[in-house]
Amino acid sequence: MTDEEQLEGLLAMLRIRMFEDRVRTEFAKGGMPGFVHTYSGAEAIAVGVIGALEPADLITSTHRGHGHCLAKGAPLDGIVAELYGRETGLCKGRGGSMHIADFANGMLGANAIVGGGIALAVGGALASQVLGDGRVAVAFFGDGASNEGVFHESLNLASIWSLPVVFVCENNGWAESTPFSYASSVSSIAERGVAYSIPAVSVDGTDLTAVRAAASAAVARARQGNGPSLLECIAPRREGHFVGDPEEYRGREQADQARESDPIDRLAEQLVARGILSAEALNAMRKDWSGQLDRAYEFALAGPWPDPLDVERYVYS
Amino acid sequence: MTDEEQLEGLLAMLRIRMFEDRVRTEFAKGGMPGFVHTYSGAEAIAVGVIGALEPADLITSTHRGHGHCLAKGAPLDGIVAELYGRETGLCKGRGGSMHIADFANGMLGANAIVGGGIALAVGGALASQVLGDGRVAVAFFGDGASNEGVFHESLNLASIWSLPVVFVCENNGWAESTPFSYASSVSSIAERGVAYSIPAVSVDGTDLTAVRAAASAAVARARQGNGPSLLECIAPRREGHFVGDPEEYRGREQADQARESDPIDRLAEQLVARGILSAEALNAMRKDWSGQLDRAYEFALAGPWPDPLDVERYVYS
Amino acid sequence: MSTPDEPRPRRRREPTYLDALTFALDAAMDEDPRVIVMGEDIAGGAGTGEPFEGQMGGTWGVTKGLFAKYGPTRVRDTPISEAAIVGSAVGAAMAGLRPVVDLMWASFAPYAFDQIVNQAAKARYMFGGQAQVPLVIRMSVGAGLRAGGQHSDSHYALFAAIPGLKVVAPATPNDAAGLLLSAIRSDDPVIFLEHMSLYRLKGALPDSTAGIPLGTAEVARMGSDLTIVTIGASRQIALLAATQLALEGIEAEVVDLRSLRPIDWDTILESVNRTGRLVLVEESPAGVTISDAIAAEVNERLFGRLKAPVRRVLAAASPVPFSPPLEDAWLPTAERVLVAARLVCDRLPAGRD
Amino acid sequence: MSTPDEPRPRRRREPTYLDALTFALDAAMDEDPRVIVMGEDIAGGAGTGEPFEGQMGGTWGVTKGLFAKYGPTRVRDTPISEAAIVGSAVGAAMAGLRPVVDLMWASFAPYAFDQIVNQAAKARYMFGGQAQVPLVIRMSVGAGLRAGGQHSDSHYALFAAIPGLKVVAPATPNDAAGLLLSAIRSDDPVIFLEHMSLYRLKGALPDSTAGIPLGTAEVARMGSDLTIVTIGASRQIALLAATQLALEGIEAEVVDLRSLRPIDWDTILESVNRTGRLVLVEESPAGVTISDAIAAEVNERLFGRLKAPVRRVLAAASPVPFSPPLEDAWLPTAERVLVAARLVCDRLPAGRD
Ligand SMILES: Cc1ncc(C[n+]2csc(CCOP(=O)(O)OP(=O)(O)O)c2C)c(N)n1
Ligand SMILES: Cc1ncc(C[n+]2csc(CCOP(=O)(O)OP(=O)(O)O)c2C)c(N)n1
Ligand SMILES: [Mg+2]
Ligand SMILES: [Mg+2]
Repeated sequence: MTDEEQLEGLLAMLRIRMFEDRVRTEFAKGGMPGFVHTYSGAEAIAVGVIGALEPADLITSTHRGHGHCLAKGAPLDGIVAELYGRETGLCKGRGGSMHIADFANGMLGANAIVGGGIALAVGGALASQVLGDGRVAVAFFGDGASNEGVFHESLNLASIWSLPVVFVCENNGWAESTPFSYASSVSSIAERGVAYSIPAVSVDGTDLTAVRAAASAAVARARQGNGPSLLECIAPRREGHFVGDPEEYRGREQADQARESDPIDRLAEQLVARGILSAEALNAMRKDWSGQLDRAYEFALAGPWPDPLDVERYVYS
Repeated sequence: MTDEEQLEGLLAMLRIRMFEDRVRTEFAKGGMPGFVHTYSGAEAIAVGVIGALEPADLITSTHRGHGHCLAKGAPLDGIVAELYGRETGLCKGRGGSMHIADFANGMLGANAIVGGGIALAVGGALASQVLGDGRVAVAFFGDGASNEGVFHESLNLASIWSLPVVFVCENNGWAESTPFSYASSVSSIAERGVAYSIPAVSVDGTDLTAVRAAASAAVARARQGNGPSLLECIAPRREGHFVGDPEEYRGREQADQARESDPIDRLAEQLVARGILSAEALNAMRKDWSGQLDRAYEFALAGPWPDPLDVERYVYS
Repeated sequence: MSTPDEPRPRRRREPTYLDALTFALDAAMDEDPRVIVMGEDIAGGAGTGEPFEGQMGGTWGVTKGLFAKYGPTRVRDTPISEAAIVGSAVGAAMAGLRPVVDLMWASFAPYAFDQIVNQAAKARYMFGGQAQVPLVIRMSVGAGLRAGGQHSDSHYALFAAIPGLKVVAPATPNDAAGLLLSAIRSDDPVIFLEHMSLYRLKGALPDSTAGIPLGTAEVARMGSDLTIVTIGASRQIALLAATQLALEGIEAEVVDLRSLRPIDWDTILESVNRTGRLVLVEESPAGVTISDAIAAEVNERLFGRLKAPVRRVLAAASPVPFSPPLEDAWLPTAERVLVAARLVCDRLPAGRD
Repeated sequence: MSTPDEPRPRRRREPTYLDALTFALDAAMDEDPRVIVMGEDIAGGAGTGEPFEGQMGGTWGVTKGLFAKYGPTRVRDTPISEAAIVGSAVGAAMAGLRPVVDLMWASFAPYAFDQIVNQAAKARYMFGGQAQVPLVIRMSVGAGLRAGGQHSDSHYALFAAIPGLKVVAPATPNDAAGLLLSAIRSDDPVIFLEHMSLYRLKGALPDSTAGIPLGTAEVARMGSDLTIVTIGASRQIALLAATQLALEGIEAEVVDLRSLRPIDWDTILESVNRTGRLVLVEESPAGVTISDAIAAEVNERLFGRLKAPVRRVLAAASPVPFSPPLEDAWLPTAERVLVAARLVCDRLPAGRD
């Protein structure tokens, strides 16, 4: 990554983090309906992988979709309005946090079904192969999701058809209250690549440049018609499973450990040390984004509610 | 295997083969309802694996379940009567060939859903672990079934729980009209063991002694509480997918190749060569079994049909 | 599973329901390069590159010839992976294709239920209209082949209970072709249910590839004394029964539902309003059925105008048994339709239905 | 997903529906060593061996305390593998255990539909009575939490359409305990549907662990002017509506179905025969519902004896929307029950229902 790309990446990660911090605050205040899962700590994965994509490329996401959405270029206003269930939201308020989507930017939806997006991405890659339009599809999913049967079927299918898809496992060590080490028969998801003859690597998911490098290689491979890759990105879960999670199932120690390696601090420190970024510039970035967030919340909260009479709209075309 | 065990094994295989030959004949005549899939060519797998089990052990089977049933000790009369849909059948005529079962002998059912029996066997092993009764469970399934998601979930679960189960993949190179080499991302199912930290071996499924040796090791491992194993047995499909299959999807060559290595001829020749078996003894075996088959068909065809008024019986306990 | 033992009659003088499906697939693939077909064994001998590759054309031969004409990119044999087949088809539909999936038998569909219920059916709604899912999922349904419990379900009610799905069940070659064309052109996911007892049924194909609008029932026979509403293969047994009833002086109107979701209420209500009597015939196990939904609605909308209680001729409340006498008892039959019709027309003391 | 943000009220003076479930599980595990519980996150911190292992006790805390009491052999956290969870539970049930599976939310059940529909429900029948499948599958159902399309289904009709399954939906703490005990003791697979809006409902627990027979409805309120049949949480809104109706001079009898398969026809028919009027309340999307099946049967059996058309108060014919005003419009409400009841009792000109 060039210095400029790194700066851009830092900014993109910062945006996600600040977005989530704000969501957490607003959620705690009440008024934001439903359930919210934050992406904090995994920012380098969305930013690193999506940074390796073209705008026309496709991604599918998880219940933890804010980061993917922002990184893929979804409009902030539409995201926030969606979290508030407004007609002005990206999904016209029908989806909410767990089903946020931005088809215009190739983001084919968060998915509140664990593993739900994996086969969809294979389908995106299939469309690309049939239409010959060169698009690459990326499936983001968690370590927990890799124990769903559809993971297996999807990787096998993508492999035999040599589809242009990258499977990105965000391994945060936990599936809700269940440790990865308990639920999975392997010590690393990348070990499963061999069962599909799919090249697989495991990288530090808090290291933007490492993620980006691995993603670029996988995307290039897909784009060249050489088939799928499996990319495991390890980024310990810093927070509760969802906003408000009492985390009775792990000790302070586990949570604290997860905070040790922060993708943003880490990159910011490097860039500052290398003289590429100043503390002032960083602050200015924060301030600017903070203002944008303010305006997005204003936009969202001023937005109209959907009309209850429209409850059966959008079921069919 | 001792000589005696080999002789027994030969007899068991011969019985399955002759049973199926007879089924094919009777089916062609008409009168046997439904669909029938034969086990011909795979006899060494059922006999080798089940020979390594105790009577109380459990097996789950496939749409190709006659061999497993016979090898597990199911009564011949009940099998034949079941194929004819009689009240005297093992399943009182409710199941037929694709759903034949013999719970009294630990045969938890053929399964007309590809992959349907895999998780059931894991459950059998779970019961054994919870009850501490030392039973081992075996899941038989095809190469095609290993592409079902439930294969993945089952192996992962059995691995993390260290369950006493043996996964036996009967790789006959085809899933209906689809070659294994096309549908699977690996060149051998055993390569998938590593994705579950399950020891896996691939053996010649037409070689009774090889199957039996590998099965004994896997069963012992399970019985000792050391967890599951994956055993791939390769035995090319000699016949059409089902009785009556026109096999438009493969050439004569493919079908002929599959016949080259016959588990029964092979063992019989060895035993004859080693002087353990005489041609006369072999003929006597055939004749005896042939007589038993005659009587079973008589029994079956003389059996009463289920009463139509009982159509809603056995839905609930 | 498999095909029945007799050789497949292909392209006879008078076309069959199977021919109609092939005709529609071919026409749709010909007119739109985004249409692909995928499923287990729809080509056969996949990847061998041998002359026999693609010769099989699916369990019933419906996709026969398509591999040779459209090649392996658009006619795709799959592994036995129902979840990934449907899931990837949903994703492909979102990304610009119009996939036609062959799931073989409806009994296998539960493996793909997440993809059908949570993904295909909900995507458009949850995403506020952003997603289109132009996807057809074809399946063989129905009992009667002695195929036993795990190969004989129709699952009509399960599919029809899901908002976001369109569900059709054609009962004639003409409808098979016309509805399949419309299903492929629809921007919504369509479950396409083909009863196995109809595959060899002969009849004219449509003159054009215009298609038949989804959501419309068809009056298969006009009559003034009672209305019989049918689903899929039940049309045939109802017509049989109607012929007998006519001899008894009862003129039955037979309405073939064709579209199980949405339902063509206008046609049903108009007919029952006229006849005042209704019998429903559906090969679904008694319990929760589409016929129940129709009976409930008709009773509500035409309250006080019915001359007799609505009767439902359903399958038994059990899985499908293998044994022939049991399976025959399980199925709705023309005989049972007759009994119900006579009852509804007061021609018979109430007895066993 | 997750628990709501407020801390869980446990073991207050008056027990809740959640407490009732814990009570029943504990009693069943205590009385029979073959009972095990398994599912995602039912213990928490699995395999850590730390003091916090088992502290979570499931999304709603129902299994809290069981891990400490019965240990990891009988209280088993699973990977996210719904098919293998249910499939292995079916196999375990066949092999002598009595597993109680927690599938979390009914919206996740489609992943396990093969195991539910093709294995659990059919085994006993297909194998001619050889197999017993003493299995309970618990799930949270229901909308109203702003959880959106993939976490809010109840799937009542899907489950109730499957012969071989027993399906229950308790609506009070007493029923939650009594029905869960009976479900665990049943030799058939039971789908156990817990509406999330009921979890914090308070009420007395049964005096004994005798259980409540599956297949029985309960008259939750007696009345002579009309019958309201409810499913799950609809009981609460119907009771609310009944209170208001009483003020208007209409005495509604509220029959809580409790058992969705099999259905207690005697209780329903006796009540409607007496009142002559029926309203059904069910949180299922309009289309094919259990209420349709009941309306169809009642109309047939009580033909000519009904004083007004049967009305159904159902959810909208769509997936569950996230946005609060839409979700509120989607749900059946006491207000809509009132309107239907007044209509049925002729107290109101026909208007929007
Ligand atoms: C099919 C399904 N099963 C269970 C759940 C409940 N659930 C939501 S998130 C989650 C954990 C997912 O773990 P992982 O895939 O590792 O993602 P993470 O939350 O750690 O990012 C679970 C069990 C669900 N939403 N869908
Ligand atoms: C879920 C499901 N999908 C498809 C089928 C149709 N089918 C029956 S057998 C079969 C091939 C199975 O192949 P394999 O597992 O290798 O077993 P084999 O027949 O070769 O012994 C198929 C596709 C089915 N019965 N169940
Ligand atoms: Mg995780
Ligand atoms: Mg095979």
